[in-house]
Amino acid sequence: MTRRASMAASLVGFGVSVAAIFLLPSVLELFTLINATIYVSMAILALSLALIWGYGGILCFGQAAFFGLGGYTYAVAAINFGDSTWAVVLAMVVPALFAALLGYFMFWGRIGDVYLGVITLTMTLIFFKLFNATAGDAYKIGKAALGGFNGIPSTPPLNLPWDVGSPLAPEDIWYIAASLLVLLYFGSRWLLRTSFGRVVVSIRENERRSELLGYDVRRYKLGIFTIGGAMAGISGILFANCVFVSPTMFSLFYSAQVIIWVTVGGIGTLLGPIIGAIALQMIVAKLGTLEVIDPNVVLGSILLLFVLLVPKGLLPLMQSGFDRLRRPKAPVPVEPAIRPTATPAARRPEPVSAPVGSAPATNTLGGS
Amino acid sequence: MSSMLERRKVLKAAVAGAATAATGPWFIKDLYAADEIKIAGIHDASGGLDLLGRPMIDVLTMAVEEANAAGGLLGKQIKLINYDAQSNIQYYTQYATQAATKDKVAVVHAGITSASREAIRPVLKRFNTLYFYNTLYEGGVCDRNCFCTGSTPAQTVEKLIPYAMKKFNGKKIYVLAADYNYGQITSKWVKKYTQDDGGSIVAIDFFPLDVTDFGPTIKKIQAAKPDIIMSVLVGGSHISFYRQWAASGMKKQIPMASTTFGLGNEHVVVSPEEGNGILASYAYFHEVASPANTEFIKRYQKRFGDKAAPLTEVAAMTWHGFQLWAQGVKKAGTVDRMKVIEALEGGMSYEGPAGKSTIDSATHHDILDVYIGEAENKKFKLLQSFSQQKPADTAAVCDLKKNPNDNQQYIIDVKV
Amino acid sequence: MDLAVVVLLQVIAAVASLVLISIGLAVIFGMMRVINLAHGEFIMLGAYAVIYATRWGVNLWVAMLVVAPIVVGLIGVVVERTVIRFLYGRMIDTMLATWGLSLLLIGAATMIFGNVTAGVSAPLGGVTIGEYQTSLYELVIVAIVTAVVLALMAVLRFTQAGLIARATMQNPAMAASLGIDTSKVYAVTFGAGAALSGLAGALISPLSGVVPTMGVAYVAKAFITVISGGAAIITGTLSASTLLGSLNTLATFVATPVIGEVTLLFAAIVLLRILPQGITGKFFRRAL
Amino acid sequence: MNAPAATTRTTRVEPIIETRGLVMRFGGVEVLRGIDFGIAPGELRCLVGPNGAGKSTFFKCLTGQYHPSGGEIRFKDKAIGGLPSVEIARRGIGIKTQVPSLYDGLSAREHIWLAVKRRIANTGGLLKEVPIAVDEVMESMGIAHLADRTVGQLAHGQRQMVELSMVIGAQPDLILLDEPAAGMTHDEVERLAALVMRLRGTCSLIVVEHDMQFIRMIARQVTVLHQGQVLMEDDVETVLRDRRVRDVYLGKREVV
Repeated sequence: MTRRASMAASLVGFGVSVAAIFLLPSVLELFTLINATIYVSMAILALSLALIWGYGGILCFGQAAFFGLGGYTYAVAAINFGDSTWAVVLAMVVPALFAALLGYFMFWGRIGDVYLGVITLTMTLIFFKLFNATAGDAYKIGKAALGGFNGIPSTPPLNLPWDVGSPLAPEDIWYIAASLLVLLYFGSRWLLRTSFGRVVVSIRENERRSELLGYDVRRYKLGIFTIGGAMAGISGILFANCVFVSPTMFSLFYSAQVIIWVTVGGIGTLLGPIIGAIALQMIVAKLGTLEVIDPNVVLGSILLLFVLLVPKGLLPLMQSGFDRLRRPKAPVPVEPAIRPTATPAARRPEPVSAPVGSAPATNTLGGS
Repeated sequence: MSSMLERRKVLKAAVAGAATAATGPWFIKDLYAADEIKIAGIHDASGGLDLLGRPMIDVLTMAVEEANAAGGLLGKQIKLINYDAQSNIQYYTQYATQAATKDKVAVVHAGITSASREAIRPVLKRFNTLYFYNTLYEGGVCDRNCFCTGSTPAQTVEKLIPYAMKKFNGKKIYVLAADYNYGQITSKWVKKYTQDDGGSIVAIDFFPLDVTDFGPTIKKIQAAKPDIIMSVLVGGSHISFYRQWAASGMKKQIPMASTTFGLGNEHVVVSPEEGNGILASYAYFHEVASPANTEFIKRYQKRFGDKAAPLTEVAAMTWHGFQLWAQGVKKAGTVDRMKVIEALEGGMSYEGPAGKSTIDSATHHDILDVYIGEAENKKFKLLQSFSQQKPADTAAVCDLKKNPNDNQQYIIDVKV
Repeated sequence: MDLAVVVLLQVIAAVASLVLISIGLAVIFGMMRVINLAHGEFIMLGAYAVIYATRWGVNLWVAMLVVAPIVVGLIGVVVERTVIRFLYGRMIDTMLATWGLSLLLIGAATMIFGNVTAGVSAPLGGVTIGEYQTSLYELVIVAIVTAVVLALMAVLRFTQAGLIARATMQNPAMAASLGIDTSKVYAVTFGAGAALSGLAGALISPLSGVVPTMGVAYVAKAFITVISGGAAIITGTLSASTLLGSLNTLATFVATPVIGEVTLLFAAIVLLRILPQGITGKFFRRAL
Repeated sequence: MNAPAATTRTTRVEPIIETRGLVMRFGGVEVLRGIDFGIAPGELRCLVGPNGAGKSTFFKCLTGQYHPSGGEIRFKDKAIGGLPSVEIARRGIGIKTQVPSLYDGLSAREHIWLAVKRRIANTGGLLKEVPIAVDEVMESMGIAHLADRTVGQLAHGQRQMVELSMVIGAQPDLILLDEPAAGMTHDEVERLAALVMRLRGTCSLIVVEHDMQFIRMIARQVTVLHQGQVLMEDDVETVLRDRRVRDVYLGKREVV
């Protein structure tokens, strides 16, 4: 697509999403709207992983850690301040800071691929265990009791900035959540076009090369990791507003789900994970009420089939299908028409390791 | 999403036009909703708390069926919507929201753990939907929108501790409690009553609901050498404790009492060697030998056949809770929330399988008959009963007559 | 004094149980560089195999030591043939695919067995050590785990099958050119790993409740133990289990089970930071 | 033979890069066994040797991809042995690796952009200068027509040129080229040679190459590596005539 066409597409997309944001509350009943808000806030979580994993190449099994931290920070701060304004700010800052710390720990330790996965997963488990064990009276932050397994059910809803007297209704929270999703999506697109974003992508493509060009890979990874952490925190705030804050926010369930959404939607895209998140949540919710088949069976089968058959995910699949339709009309290009689909190397952030010993078979023999 | 909505509208219209509503798909029932009273049940039919949840669902279902067979309520049929929260607190909030905003039910009977209650109580309060919580719990809830029909520590633990100390001839108690608000607060009551009766607490250990390995704890208990073990453990995972305790041979050495053993039919799940001799105290046991209970169990077993599990306080109080609500509706002549609350506050009382329950209008808790039992070969042997116990713990902090707008759970300041 | 012995026994039991829940995953990871996130569900299936076998009248020990490993081992072979073999060399993809499989198995088990807690009673009674009582069954588990580890070592080091397996894992192309049917080796190895997971589930079943979701509690721990151990299957698992299991148990004694778990997890994180390739990435590199 | 090279030659200029007794061991295997090497600023040096002589390992030590087991590396009179790659790259060493190391999903323009942006950011220049500089580099390297093509889809020779452009676009003081002519057509090799000649003087170059045609086109001084040591060092014709060199290296290949 040319730059102008993609610009036009963005504008159309933007227009449609704005229209949807304002139309939905008038057509949906309250319950459905609340659910839609949950879907949208989870889509922001998917977007955060799309950045970290899909563009930063950092396999994070612990997106739930930032998500949960965001939720808890918001709840604790809002209860203490009474006003949600600074709570929102804090709930982005705390997960971001934590991501920065964890990132510093990992990237400066030169920890790569699977090991990143293990450490982020472990971190999430630690949070889960710790927050689950805070039921006692001793675990209070200011006025807010952490509540252990029970969580913090009485989290105050968002209010108008610096106006405690105006708590927002579920409709208002919908507007906020949906606008944030649109904003963060276009923000992410912008981010990836900045020089920072381009370097991040280059690192995913070939970390060694960027290093040999003189880029301090660790800093860029840390940057995108921190941004992703803050974004997951935002998702946590919204979740706290439409469900409630409890240790399950740190559970494997959310970490797993978000990875599934990104995989199914298309790693290395921004829109794909958003679509994946919303579509899969709707499917699972539908199946849950039908009670015919266990939602886990569906979710598991979808992930399995996608990894085996559609490893690039839904969006790239649709795009290449679209391109193939358009192709005959376009002037035939001079070069052999290798589509990105044929270069699986670009798909996964880290070069994958083969069974022991078989990996670098060809190239090392050629003289050193 | 909007296309789904579109389809639903189209279907609604089509079905309405054809007037074949009776055979229409499930989502069209809204159409003739006016003829029936909808109520919701939210319990755990699966997951770690299923042992507690399923009898509650069965009993609630049976209560509605019997009411409908007897002509319904205010001349309308009652439609019960059962939600399975899958032992996941998040589903409680979700389903409570759904019941209140989508189904627009008249009352919600819901919740097993105190965590689940505290998750849905604010939701139902916000959406003005009446709430019945029918499980025994740690006490202290003060909310005019909520009726708590189960027993609280002042009714049971207060009796159980001196009984156990006397029977087992010991004063040092080691407490194992589930790590959430029920376990935290109940263990305080255990401490208070132990000290009131001249005993002492050796240690209180808390366990998250997913802990299954009690090996180190069992060694710790041995090192502490208590006279009595007090179990405030909850749910499927914690059953491992009774198993591992017996397997280590400790069961013969140190006797045990519990505020929860048997409530989820733990005594049926574990073997007699693992369960026999454990003391417990509830407002109802399956073995209560009143004619009302015998008759009730007969109907229950007839209805559910092989699936019929032994009934416990949570099931019986679900029954009592529904009956109390139904009486309130009849008295008010409407399902309107405030009118029903006012009717119930007039000292409404029901006599059923668990004896007589009377609503204490100041606390919205029940005045109950209480029993102490001992596990024996997958049943309970009743040792003593206490009639018409008041919810003194909650009454000490909550007076909804004076403060009708009160809305919180008091963490009762136990003097220890 | 007695207490010290009892604590030591408890530590040994904890280490053994960590080895038990990790060894199946370690075999598959060490030999094939595949991280099987459906490992927890293999454990769960092993536990259910015991529940059903005993219900049908099979002796408990036969059910635990024979039926469960065979059943789960066969399931493992099927999984390898239908899923894993398409993904060799794509570590992240195998993780995702087995994660999908894990969800699928949890869901299927929920539909088939119901989401209810089942269980069998622990066999054997207690033994007395001075003033203390401990479960004889725990000691039996330690013995079984020791036997399994020794047997595994012997198979890998001294048998022809072990040699073929090691050769294939080291250099599949070379092994294939020597006439070894590598795909068969992979299938058998995966099956063997699954069988070990099944055995773990079987031995755990009398100690904890059996539910479709029980695997989740084990997979993360096993995953962390195996990665902390590094590439060497037996040495890695043993050393990581010893370190993490001891820390966990001691912290549980001193504080609470939660602190015990958290200590284990923190230790693993710090370990991986210091030794990014796991313990055997740095030490005992030539070990099995 | 073991005397510090280059510096003893005609000029007494400080070498831009110099190694003394550089040793690299992998487990028990010593791949570099005490290499003394150096080149003057602006010099172009060819490095030849049979497979396994240690050429790529040597480059990896120079660029910080390997931490030398022993010996010293000095660049612009500062010790750089064991520094991380980033730091070395920032001090002005660029490398084109043996197997093209590219970003397969990015366009050629993005490749050059990454190189130029690093250089301009390093020298405190303005980011808005970057696009202009990128165009200049692509123009001068003759790859402007590839600018928007995804590099993963390019032919091998084109990929070599993109990587080379990237290295040159960063304007390092020392460029290491590891088999730049491999897989190129004859025309491409000639263009490459012309390019290398053009670079001479603006920066220092070390070129590893097997293609003797190419070496003859560009080189004056040649260093021969053999079994991790410097076998000899002299002008290209002398080296190619040397019997030892023929024995260890040329005899095995039918290049000359």
